[in-house]
Amino acid sequence: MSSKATVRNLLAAILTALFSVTLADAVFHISNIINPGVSNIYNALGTQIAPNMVTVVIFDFRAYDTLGESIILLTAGLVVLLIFGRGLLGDKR
Amino acid sequence: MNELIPLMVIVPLMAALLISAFSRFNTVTKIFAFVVAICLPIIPIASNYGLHYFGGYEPMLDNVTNVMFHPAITYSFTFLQQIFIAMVGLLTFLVIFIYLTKYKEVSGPYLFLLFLGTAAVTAMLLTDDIFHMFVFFEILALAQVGIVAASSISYSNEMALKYMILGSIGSPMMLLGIGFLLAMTGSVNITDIAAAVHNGLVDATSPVFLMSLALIFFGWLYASGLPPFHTIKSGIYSKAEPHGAALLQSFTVISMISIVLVMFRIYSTLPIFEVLIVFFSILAMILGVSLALTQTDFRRMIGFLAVGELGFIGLGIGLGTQYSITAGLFQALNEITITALLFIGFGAIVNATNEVDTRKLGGLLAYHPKVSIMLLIGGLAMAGVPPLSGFQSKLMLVQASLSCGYPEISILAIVVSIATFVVFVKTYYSMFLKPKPNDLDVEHKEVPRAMIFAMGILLIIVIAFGVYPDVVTNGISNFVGGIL
Amino acid sequence: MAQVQLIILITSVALVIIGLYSAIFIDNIIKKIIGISFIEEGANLFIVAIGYKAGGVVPILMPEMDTSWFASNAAYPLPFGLVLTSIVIGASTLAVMLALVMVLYKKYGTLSTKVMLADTSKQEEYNE
Amino acid sequence: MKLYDQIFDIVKQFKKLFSPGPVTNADVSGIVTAEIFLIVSLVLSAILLRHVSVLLAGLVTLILAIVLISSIPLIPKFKIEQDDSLEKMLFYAIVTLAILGVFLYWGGNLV
Repeated sequence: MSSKATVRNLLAAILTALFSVTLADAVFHISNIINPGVSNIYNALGTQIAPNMVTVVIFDFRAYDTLGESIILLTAGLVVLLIFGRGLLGDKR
Repeated sequence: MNELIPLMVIVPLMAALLISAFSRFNTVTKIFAFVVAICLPIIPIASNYGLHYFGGYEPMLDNVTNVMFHPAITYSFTFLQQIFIAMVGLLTFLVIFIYLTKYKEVSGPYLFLLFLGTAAVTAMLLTDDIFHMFVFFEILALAQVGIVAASSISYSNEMALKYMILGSIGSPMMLLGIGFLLAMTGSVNITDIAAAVHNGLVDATSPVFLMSLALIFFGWLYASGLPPFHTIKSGIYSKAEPHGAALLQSFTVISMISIVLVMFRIYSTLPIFEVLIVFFSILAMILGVSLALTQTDFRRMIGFLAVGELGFIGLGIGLGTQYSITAGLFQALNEITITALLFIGFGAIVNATNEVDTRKLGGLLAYHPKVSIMLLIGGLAMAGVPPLSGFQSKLMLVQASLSCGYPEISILAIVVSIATFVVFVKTYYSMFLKPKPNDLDVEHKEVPRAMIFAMGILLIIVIAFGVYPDVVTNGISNFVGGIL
Repeated sequence: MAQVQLIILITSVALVIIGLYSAIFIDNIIKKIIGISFIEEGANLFIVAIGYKAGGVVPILMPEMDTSWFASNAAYPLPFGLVLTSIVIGASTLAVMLALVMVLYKKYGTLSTKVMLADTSKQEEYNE
Repeated sequence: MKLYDQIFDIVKQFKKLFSPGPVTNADVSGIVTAEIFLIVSLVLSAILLRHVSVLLAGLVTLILAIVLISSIPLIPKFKIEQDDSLEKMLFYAIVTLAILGVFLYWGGNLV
């Protein structure tokens, strides 16, 4: 059984190494083709709303994402409490 | 009334927050949850089709590059979204109804998670923004973990942790893929990205673009529980309460189709994309059904069957014609109802016998004839027997693959349907028809009325879709024509 | 000055890869989870690096700046906004995972993944 | 007779892998069905290769059929590989990720 595990680990290591080379190459190429896109609009338009562009993005253009972000914090808190035993469902099976 | 579009997400979110805050007041919480749950399927039906721009920011023209951009999050609401949101809303209503009648003391966090999951899948279906989809996908993952961890079934915490660890590899990869797309197009709006790809602003054959496909595809595999994640998905279903599992599988199906439609809009120019989807779908069908045949725990068995059925949806989308995508999406709708019916029905059996091992069950036909007949019809629908809804969608899939020139896929789909039927008949036999083992004590209590009611409603939908499939397929076909 | 961006990008990939390796090969569950949070942070760092603009300024409009000069010289704000959201997501998942580990550590008394998260399908007792 | 012995072997091997308890008739028929289903569906999906090259498809189908039938207790092996332990799940996830990434990045344009 242990030899099987060794083969498994070796295969996983080799494949991860190949993947890391691939990912590094992709990221190396991506540094040449970055496109600002919609950020230009934010920089041109956002100054009329608030001085800090990141704030403008978070709380105005993408405020709904931020709602999701705060909900996810709340969910995490509730799930942690749930795991520690508050509000579990009754029947033990 | 386009103001109703964001309400589809906001109503369950707010309900979740209020319930978790005021869960001490038992009766009030119950009534409130019931009322909100009734509203969930009604809102999408009452709403009009259209787009909703958050903050009122309409698409703008970049003066420098002359490209249209959507600066804010956009929701688009069409027939496809309407039918799926109404279906998941109805399912949430039924599940919450079952839950409220089963337990005297409501658990605030659990109701919170049920509503939150519904809100998350609704947002995933509606949104036209890939990062927004990722945010709600993470909320959905946490809600699923919570639903599993809440269910005091032995080893449920272990399964939840495994799901989280695998998810924490899957979803950052998806985020990385979204980052690649963001770097190349400068936008996270799907319409903008698709326009950039189709107008040639992004080189669709560049390896970097293909890498983003690989990363998002891996995230999709995790989201939909296709191989290699089929074991964990079926495990998750088996460790949740049966009515919770009925909702969990609908979340899986909806996150699968919403992400795959996004990928389809962006990557459909690449021939490799469709090959990949068909490959993983066939793998899911083979592995899911062959593992379902070897299970003795019937919750696990339906879990694997649900994974196998996901393969049909993937096949429909992978074939890539208008007819086949319509068939795949119709199959998704049918799978939500049928699998929910099976989970709720088997949940009734768990409720009556406290037993999940098929070897220790038997002779239940005499005790619960109503449940057994409804389950039989559900199983026949899943295997694709006319005139039920599963038959219509599978027939469409077989025809679609024949007309695409892949008769092997048609034969494979039929073989998988037959094997699905074998799985179901085997389980049905050992639960209902086999003589009752002596040591099995069936509690002489009625199956909860709420469960019978829920199964009846789902059964009506299954039969209605089977007899009149055109009601749904015409609308879906129009939607598909729009994205092709 | 494009080297700065390249270095950050490569660092982010390195973080992802280190995280992947430790998530697969390390048996201790806490270390595994640290590796997993490395993956998340790597993805976040990658998105931050996209917002880099050579010679750009922080996207905050100071009183002395002209708005048209600002529009052409500020760094790209969209990736920064996205990253703030995804950092919170990563923190939430981390919290839930660690809570699960706490409960399971009380149950098993060990942090080894092989013991804690082994195959459970055969251990469910079959009471005759 | 050899095939019969092999099929009988499935049942014997399966009993060891089963969750504790008796193996009923329905389970045995399920296992045998699974075995046949696995072989048939894998061979069928190998035929799909004919869209790449007919010769390759014929060759792969033949070899696959022979290999699968000669090593017939397949389901026990399949089941061991896909159990619930995190190690195996992670291994398969990583293998899929790596193969997807490497294949698409270096060879995605060839298809």
